Amino acid sequence: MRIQVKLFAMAREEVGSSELSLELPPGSTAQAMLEILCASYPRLKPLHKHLRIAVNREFVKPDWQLSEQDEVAVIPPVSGG
Amino acid sequence: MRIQVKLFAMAREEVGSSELSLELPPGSTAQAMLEILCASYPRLKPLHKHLRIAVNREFVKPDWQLSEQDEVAVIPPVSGG
Amino acid sequence: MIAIVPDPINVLQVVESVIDPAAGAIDIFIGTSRNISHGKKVLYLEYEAYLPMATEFLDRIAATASERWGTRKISIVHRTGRVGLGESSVVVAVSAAHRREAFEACRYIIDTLKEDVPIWKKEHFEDGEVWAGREGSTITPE
Amino acid sequence: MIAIVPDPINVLQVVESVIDPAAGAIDIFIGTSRNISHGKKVLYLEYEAYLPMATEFLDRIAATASERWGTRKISIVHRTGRVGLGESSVVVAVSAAHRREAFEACRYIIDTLKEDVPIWKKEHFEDGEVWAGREGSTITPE
Repeated sequence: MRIQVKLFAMAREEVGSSELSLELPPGSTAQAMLEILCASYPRLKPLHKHLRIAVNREFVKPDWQLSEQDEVAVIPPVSGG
Repeated sequence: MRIQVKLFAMAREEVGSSELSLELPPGSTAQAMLEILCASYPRLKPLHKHLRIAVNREFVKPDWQLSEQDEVAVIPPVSGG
Repeated sequence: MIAIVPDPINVLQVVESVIDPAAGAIDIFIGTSRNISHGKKVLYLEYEAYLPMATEFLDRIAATASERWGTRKISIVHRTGRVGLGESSVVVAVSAAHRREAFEACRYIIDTLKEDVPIWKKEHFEDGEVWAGREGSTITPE
Repeated sequence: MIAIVPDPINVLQVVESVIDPAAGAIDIFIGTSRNISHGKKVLYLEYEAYLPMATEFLDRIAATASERWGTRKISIVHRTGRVGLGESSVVVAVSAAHRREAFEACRYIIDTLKEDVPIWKKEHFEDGEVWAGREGSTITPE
């Protein structure tokens, strides 16, 4: 399945894009997506353990299963305020 | 000795004046002044135990000795803010 | 800016008075007049102050807060005279490097002000008037 | 008023948006940009937000605070884009019947915002730029 992934802040800068498309095996989890993403963009690796995943604008646990129509976003440590 | 006493809020209204002059025995305490004041103005009596005395813009204890040049004020329960 | 004033308080001016290049946080407390008190409709409030003593106390409260929390700037402005519904009776503003200090110092200032500073509030109702805190009437938590 | 905006925040407008006839207390928190961070001179800040998620989160934080403390009105405005020194990055305003609720709800909102809402701050220095909270740099307490 093909997933659109939004990227923000330091994750966006390390990847060089605010959105990308990933080809994943059907039923892939949020964690699997993140591992494939970090393998494709090695500059993300130092950030890996600090990244959270949001699906449809909610944080999800690593074992959350993604679907093609999901709005998926990579959330680095936030610093608003 | 003669003491000028400032009155505020409910104390001022019960006495009907914002300042008055009291003749007291030399060396009188704040407590003695308050007792004489309440005896002269019976409408103050229900307030008596709620009144604090300030001398030269500081709260004083009941046994504080007054002097003629002091700035003496009767302070009912405050409610600023 | 520490002041007791007979005119409406300019909230923006009070906020601007604590802006500081080293401050990352500002906390502001505004006391406003409520339309209902003790279950009765309030028409307006009236504040009276023992001006020199109240001003000295506000100075001292600000100095204590500044020392205890290491704040940057503190302003306290309290109004006297007639205060209409929805108008501000007091504005406290505190700037500090970080938010914890700003919040705690601001809370300390308004709590201490309500406890000790010689300022009095009279509530005017349709059927009479009452000094807040007067014996026999409830002291309002505000 | 819950908003994430690219333009300077009108603090007075945010304060006025929470005025309520039944409120006796308003607490306001303003986050401002400091001129020094990690011992270095800051030139300006830049904020980025995941807009729809951040807005939904702010709505939810306000609803939780309103329910938990029984507040009257809540406004949260956060800025995005370039924010100059001394300018406000965020303004939180809470009105309530009494001051305890206003203070506690306001503190809860800014604490939760900094913890969970997808907004990011980049500090621009003379010799470079750094995302606050980025691995290897200290997460600033503000």
